[in-house]
Amino acid sequence: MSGTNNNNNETANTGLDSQAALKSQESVSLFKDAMYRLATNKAAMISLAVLVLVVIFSMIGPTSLFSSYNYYSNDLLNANAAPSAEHWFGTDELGRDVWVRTWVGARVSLTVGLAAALIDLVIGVIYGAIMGFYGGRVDGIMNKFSEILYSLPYMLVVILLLVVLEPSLTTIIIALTITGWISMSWIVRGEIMQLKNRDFILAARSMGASTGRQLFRHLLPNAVGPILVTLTLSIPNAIFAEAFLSFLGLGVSAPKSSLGSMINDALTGWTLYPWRMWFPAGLMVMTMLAFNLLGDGLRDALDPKLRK
Amino acid sequence: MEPILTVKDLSVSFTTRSGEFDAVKNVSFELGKGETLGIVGESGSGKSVTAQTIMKLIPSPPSKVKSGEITFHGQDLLNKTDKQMEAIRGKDIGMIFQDPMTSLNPTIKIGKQITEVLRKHQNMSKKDAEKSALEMLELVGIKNAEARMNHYPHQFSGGMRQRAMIAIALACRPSLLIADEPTTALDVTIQAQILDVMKDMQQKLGTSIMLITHDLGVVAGMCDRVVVMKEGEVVETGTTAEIFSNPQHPYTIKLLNALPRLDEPKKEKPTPVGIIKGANKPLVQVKNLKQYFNLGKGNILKAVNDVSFDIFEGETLGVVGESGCGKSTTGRTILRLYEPTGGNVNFNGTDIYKLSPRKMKEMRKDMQMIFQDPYASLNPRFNVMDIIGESLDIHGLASSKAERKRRVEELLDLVGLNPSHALRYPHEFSGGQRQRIGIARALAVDPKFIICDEPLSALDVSIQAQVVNLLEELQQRLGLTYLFIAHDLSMVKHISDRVAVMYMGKVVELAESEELYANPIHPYTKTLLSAIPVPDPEVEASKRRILLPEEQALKNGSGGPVNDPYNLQNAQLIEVSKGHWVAEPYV
Amino acid sequence: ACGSKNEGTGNTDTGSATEGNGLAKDQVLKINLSAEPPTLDPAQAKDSQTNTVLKFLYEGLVRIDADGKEAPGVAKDWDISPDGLKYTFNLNPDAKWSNGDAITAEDFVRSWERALKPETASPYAYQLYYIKGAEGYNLSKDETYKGTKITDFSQVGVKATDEHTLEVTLENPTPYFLGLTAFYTYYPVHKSADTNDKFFTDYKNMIVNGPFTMDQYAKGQKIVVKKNEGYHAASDIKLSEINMSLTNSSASELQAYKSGQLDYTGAPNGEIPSDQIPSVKAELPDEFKATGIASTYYYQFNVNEAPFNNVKIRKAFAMAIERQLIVDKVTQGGQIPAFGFVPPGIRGENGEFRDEHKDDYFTENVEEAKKLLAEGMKEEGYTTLPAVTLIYNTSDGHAKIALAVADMWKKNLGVDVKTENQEWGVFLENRQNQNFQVARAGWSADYNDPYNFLEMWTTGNTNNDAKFSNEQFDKDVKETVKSADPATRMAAFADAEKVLIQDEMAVMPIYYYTNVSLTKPYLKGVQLDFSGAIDFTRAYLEEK
Amino acid sequence: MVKYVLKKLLFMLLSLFILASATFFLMKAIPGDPFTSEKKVSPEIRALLEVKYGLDKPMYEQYLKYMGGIIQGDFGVSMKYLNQDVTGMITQTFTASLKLGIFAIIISIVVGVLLGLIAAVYHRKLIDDITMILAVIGIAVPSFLLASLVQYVFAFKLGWFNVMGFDGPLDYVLPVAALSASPIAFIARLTRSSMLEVLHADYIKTAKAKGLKWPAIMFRHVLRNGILPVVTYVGPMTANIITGSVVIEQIFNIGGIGKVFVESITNRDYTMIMGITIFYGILLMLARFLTDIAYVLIDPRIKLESRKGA
Ligand SMILES: Nc1ncnc2c1ncn2[C@@H]1O[C@H](COP(=O)(O)OP(=O)(O)OP(=O)(O)O)[C@@H](O)[C@H]1O
Ligand SMILES: Nc1ncnc2c1ncn2[C@@H]1O[C@H](COP(=O)(O)OP(=O)(O)OP(=O)(O)O)[C@@H](O)[C@H]1O
Ligand SMILES: [Mg+2]
Ligand SMILES: [Mg+2]
Repeated sequence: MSGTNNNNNETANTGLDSQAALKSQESVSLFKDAMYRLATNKAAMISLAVLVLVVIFSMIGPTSLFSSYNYYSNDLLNANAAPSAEHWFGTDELGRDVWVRTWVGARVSLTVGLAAALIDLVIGVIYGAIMGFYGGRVDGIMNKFSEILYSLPYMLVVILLLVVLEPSLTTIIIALTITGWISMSWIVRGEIMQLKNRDFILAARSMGASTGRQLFRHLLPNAVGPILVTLTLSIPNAIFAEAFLSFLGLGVSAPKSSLGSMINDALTGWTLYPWRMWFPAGLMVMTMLAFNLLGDGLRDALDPKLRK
Repeated sequence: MEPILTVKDLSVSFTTRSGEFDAVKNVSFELGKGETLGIVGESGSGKSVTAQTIMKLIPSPPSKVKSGEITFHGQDLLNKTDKQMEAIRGKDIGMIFQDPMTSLNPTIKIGKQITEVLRKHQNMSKKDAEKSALEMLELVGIKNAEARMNHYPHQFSGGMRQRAMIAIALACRPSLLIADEPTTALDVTIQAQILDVMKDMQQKLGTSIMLITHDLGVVAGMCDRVVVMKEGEVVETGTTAEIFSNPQHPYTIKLLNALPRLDEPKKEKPTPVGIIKGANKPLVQVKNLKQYFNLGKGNILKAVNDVSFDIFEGETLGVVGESGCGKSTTGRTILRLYEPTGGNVNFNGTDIYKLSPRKMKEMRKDMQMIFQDPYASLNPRFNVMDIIGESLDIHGLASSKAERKRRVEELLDLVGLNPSHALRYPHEFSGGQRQRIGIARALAVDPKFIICDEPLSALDVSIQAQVVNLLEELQQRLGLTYLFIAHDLSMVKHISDRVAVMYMGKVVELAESEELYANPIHPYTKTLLSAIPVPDPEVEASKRRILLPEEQALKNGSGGPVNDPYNLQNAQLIEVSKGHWVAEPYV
Repeated sequence: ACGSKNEGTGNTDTGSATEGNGLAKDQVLKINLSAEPPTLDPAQAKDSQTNTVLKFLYEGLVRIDADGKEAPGVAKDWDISPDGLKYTFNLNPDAKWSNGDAITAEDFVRSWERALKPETASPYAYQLYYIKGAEGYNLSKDETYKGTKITDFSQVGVKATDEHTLEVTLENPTPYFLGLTAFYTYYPVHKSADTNDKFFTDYKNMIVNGPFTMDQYAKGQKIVVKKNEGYHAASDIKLSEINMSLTNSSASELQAYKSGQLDYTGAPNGEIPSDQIPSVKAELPDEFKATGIASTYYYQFNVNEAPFNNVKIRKAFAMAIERQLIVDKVTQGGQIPAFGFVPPGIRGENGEFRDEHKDDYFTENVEEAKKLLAEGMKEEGYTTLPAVTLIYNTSDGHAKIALAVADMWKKNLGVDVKTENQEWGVFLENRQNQNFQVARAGWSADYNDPYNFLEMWTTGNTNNDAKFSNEQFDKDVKETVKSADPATRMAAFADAEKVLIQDEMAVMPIYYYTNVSLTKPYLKGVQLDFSGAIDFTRAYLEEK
Repeated sequence: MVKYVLKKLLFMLLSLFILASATFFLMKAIPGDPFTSEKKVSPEIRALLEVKYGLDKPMYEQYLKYMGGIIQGDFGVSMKYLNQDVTGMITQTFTASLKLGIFAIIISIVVGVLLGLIAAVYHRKLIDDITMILAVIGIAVPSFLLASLVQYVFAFKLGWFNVMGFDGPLDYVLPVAALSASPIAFIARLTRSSMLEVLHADYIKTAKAKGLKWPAIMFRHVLRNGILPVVTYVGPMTANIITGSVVIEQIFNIGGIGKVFVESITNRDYTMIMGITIFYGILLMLARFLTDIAYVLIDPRIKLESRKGA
């Protein structure tokens, strides 16, 4: 927010109604406007800060800056040690440093979450946009395909993938996205269907705008609100799903950790060694909270009804 | 006359994030028994807030009644608790809102919505309430009321919905009816019907009406006295006759002057530059145009059904007709925004329906459109520079960024907008300004022909005049040809050289505008013209509305839906006098 | 019978009833099965849950007693011909089916025929192959089978010479054959099973011959068996009822045990979470037992591919881990570090094979290992060893061991090791198809003879996933089949094991399994056999 | 309507056919088969087993045979739980899942809608804030974590509930709580926001103008209109809860269908996998179908034929 904007807002505030306020307001791009309103949302800002911190720590937390340990080296003689100056979060059943593993785990979980969400985004948006834009028979067939895919048991597909592709982070991400994009595509489809009959699309068409232009310059940017919200929700979903796979033993390959696999490992003994669970679980819950609150904030910020 | 409602020194304020804001300031008026009081004023002047304060429907907080008193039948309403108000609302005071679309609960049957209020206030049994509701529906002129009771709002047309709203509001025979812009969302013929129903009910039940509107024509026809509001204050009060004949406040004067009057002769329009008037060279030839929509399940809607007309270079052809008669669809199909079902359109001698996509794109440079709803037609995520610049980009009309900027600023200047606002977004403009953006966009490619699809309907009266003047000025300067779509006949008369009247996808009459208004031949044209409220109480008082065939049928008690009342199905246009075409069989 | 090393903690405390408290009035035993038995058909059984339940319901010719010795079952006694080829069983005339029918020699003939019929496709049919002609009969429809096919069961070496005499003729002398007749594939099955499709699912009317009969079977919830009063040795049976819950959460099971809802928990029908072992051990020292059983946990190398085609490299890897540490800190169940392949508990010439032939085939020695690795690498032309992948099937326990081992290899040898968990089916397929470098494996005993552990490494054996092949080894193992002399056989076994481990290091033993369990102090008479199979039939509850 | 239902059913059948075929071939693509185990069965015995289960036949023959069976409603016999037919197994285990699921769904909807309603009515008040904070937390805590925690605290530590076994009604308390926590939170949030929207709709003003009492307005006018987004969510949620409670079933030892499904995949119990897959498919499609119907029942504006989008 530039200084002039603030000034103008003040003058606007003395004005009588929103109409007047708008007239005197310096032009603010819609996105900037949304960001501004997001910035005034305390919960969202705290969440953003938390997420930024988590990301930063997942990068520097395991480094020598904070710890002389790595995530895989065992120290069997010092297994299940309680938190201490040496090991801030204690050690796990193989004597590995929980602090380091937690941040490595956060890195993996976030990677899975972000990557899966982004892939869902790309596939879902393209697929949904095509369904919504062309409608009719194209839509019918594509929609039925997605419905059938949706009812395919996820577990079976995951196992199949873990077999066909080597078990790895990429495989997990692919497994999560194989049906994950469908809900995104349905949302985009609905949005596009609504938007494509709006006058501004006709206006674009009357100017001779090509299909691509209509889609990418006009339709999708206007569907960005629901897309963004779905995106912020699908990140935690993917993180949960990975945790769930870990629970079934299909998650990341040891010794790599994810928050889900750490919690799962800690579950059987958590009454004895609570630190092994509380730290990753706390971090996971905190991250989830942050994503959810940020998502809420974004939705509010982008909701035209709240814009006035 | 004993007033049943007295509002004295009412001030209402809102607490907003930007501080306290007075929406209503020291407003006073009174309303007598059986009287109709009109409240007019520009948008945002506090009309609705006043009305809702009377009902105590206004949410508090954020609102606060700062001072004043409201006396209704001798009771002080402002000091009543919510509970006490519940007994008054719906029973002694009924209320109708602007938009019948959203004011009825979409998930509850109409009958139930009426019986609900009866059962609440009159302790009726379910049976009695249903009987009473049925009577009420018949009273407001709903045919086949028994079956209609079991319909949902979405199965009603707009006019019927508003009738149902009136039935709800009047079900308990309240002594006061507050109608907050009850016809703004409806088209002229339906508006006329609703107003008739209200008048009728008033006579039968002796209800006092507080009618909020910004249409002075409506006021002229309905009201005994008028209150004019501006920015939360009452600026003028008087009998209707006084206000219209001798307005005092400059704002009232401005309101009255802004309106083109149907009953006043058209001023001579200067011929556009470069056009030889009467050269009779058609720029656009529409032949047997058809646009059918497939509604699924084998239902086909013939939105445009065999329409033919020519538009001559430099002229303005007006198209009028009730809502849904196919005006917009005609316009959009001409521009090939919808693929036509049949017919062809020659533009400058080329059949544009036969053009390849690439050629068509070229062609679009010459034909443009101004949309009905300016806000909806502007991409909310584009700033003005991009909205206007986009057509330049598509057609490669700007060689550089600077050139593009210059062009856009020039256009903004042309339509009377401040070029320094180029980086603003649509939501940062007022309605009139938005429509100017739409015009600038249409002009960006230097078109020869522009379809103006109800460019005024979304605008405030005072702004309408601005836009019309602008369009006329542009036509004159740039030699444009217009197809001007509207349902406001006064405005069309004012701007058009010739006018076509449409009804259910067909053109029923086409003539020079003076000729058409002076000498309408087709019965539908007559009905339409008679429905237009004229902002002159004397004219309104003497005016007789010609009923639509279906209303007529209802009145005669023959009932039943009328499918093709004017036998238009296979009707051809016949030229009855030079340039005056009328559909069979009324020639 | 459970291995000399664990005698102190052995679970075979019979005959102490007189010293302890008196019998409890309520003789209802409560145990848990971590999985539902997939079948109750002895011919189809193949897992430990089924084994536990079948022991209640059925009895073979012999049963294994508390000392691990064969004791009379349905057969009251038996004769073995001097050449070890002919067994004559005299059936106990008191032995009855639960519906009152007498058990006849014919019942055994018919049951074994049933197990061997190709159509039955019994997974453990090979357990009967010691019987003359059994294999030929079982595989009579198999085109690839090379041996003599037999289509007439009367040519198979099992005959009912009279109502209570069963004569069995073997293919080769098989010293452990007697013990095998206690195994479930040898159980008799009532004749109505042949005609009644629902015989094994109609739990209410199931006709059995064991010490207990089926009382209730609620899928996914519980199984209850009741004492069979018509059982010929009913007086030996103290329990009136056994109540089996079906819970597969080890945490819940442990909790249930602690709160008194179970009398026994842990192996073989469940497990105690390894995280909890140390605390449980400290908390309930008298109830905690880690009993050695005849199973080996090991890693196998893909000996046909670089770098593990080099024996020095294999040896280096085997020598570079600390087994004691793994056992103490990772598995924590008192397992025994393994340096050989045949586990304790397996019989030798007189006592246990492992006692008679020590597993001192190699020692852990990091320095030596480094040296061997360097030599091996030089032989193979490596300057640095490429990263090695270790695969294991998905399980917390296997993962921990793999991680510990991998870390030791990294620390001690400087080798980068990638650990990779694989889904069970995938893992098995990969291992079988040599699609691995190092893979985890385990082997448990089916019968009490070293042959069970060593035969699998002969050239071309189905279970030889390492595709290990060594002439000397094959020769030694063949020797043990030909000879009936225990001394010769055991010596040959020892020699074979030396080739397998000391010379070739085809597999890298890690530890010998233990059964970790908790038994309430008032529960007595639970028998665990050499293989880890559990027998509750002679258990009883003392006054608390 | 009838035509619509028929058309939908036809599509469901087609989908099921595709689903069954896809599953069949996917399953065959996974390495391993029902007979793989640590101790390998000898090739000879394996051959016997393959003959017994018809796995020795060419793929297309197996496929045709299987599909033929399905058409006659015969899903075959489990390959792991011998003597146990798939249909019977599904019915048995599904009953447990269904009971659990139905409780969880009812609780989720009732509690969720109620909380959402309260929050909406007390918009911007303390109760609103508290409910919404709880709701966000409910969404943020993974169900398996919550399940383990409540199990530990209420069953293990406090001993209020059975730690093992699952038959009494009391045993449902913890799993239902764990299972419904996040749907409750979700529904509460959805309800709140849609109720807020409805509360500001014009027709609520009309209702007030009629002089209706607060409860009448709330239950007759607000609830029905505000419930639509919840219905949208409830469809997939129902399917998810009924099919996706594997983890909860695992933790609380419920012999439910989710557990059996995971197990059958591990065991390569082909017939069981197919059976459950088809069963799940039917459930999911039914859930979508019922959502559509519910829409029409709640909102008369929506016509079955014209409903678009998810
Ligand atoms: N709930 C509210 N909170 C804040 N300001 C409000 C609220 N409701 C109305 N206002 C403001 O009060 C003023 C008067 O509004 P009101 O609705 O009475 O206008 P109106 O005369 O009915 O206009 P219109 O013709 O557009 O309906 C407007 O400036 C409006 O912005
Ligand atoms: N895309 C479409 N699909 C289906 N029906 C349509 C479509 N567009 C318009 N219609 C229908 O065609 C008829 C004519 O519509 P059109 O918009 O042309 O009316 P109009 O005369 O412009 O009305 P108004 O004055 O309300 O703008 C209406 O019944 C409308 O519902
Ligand atoms: Mg208003
Ligand atoms: Mg229109």
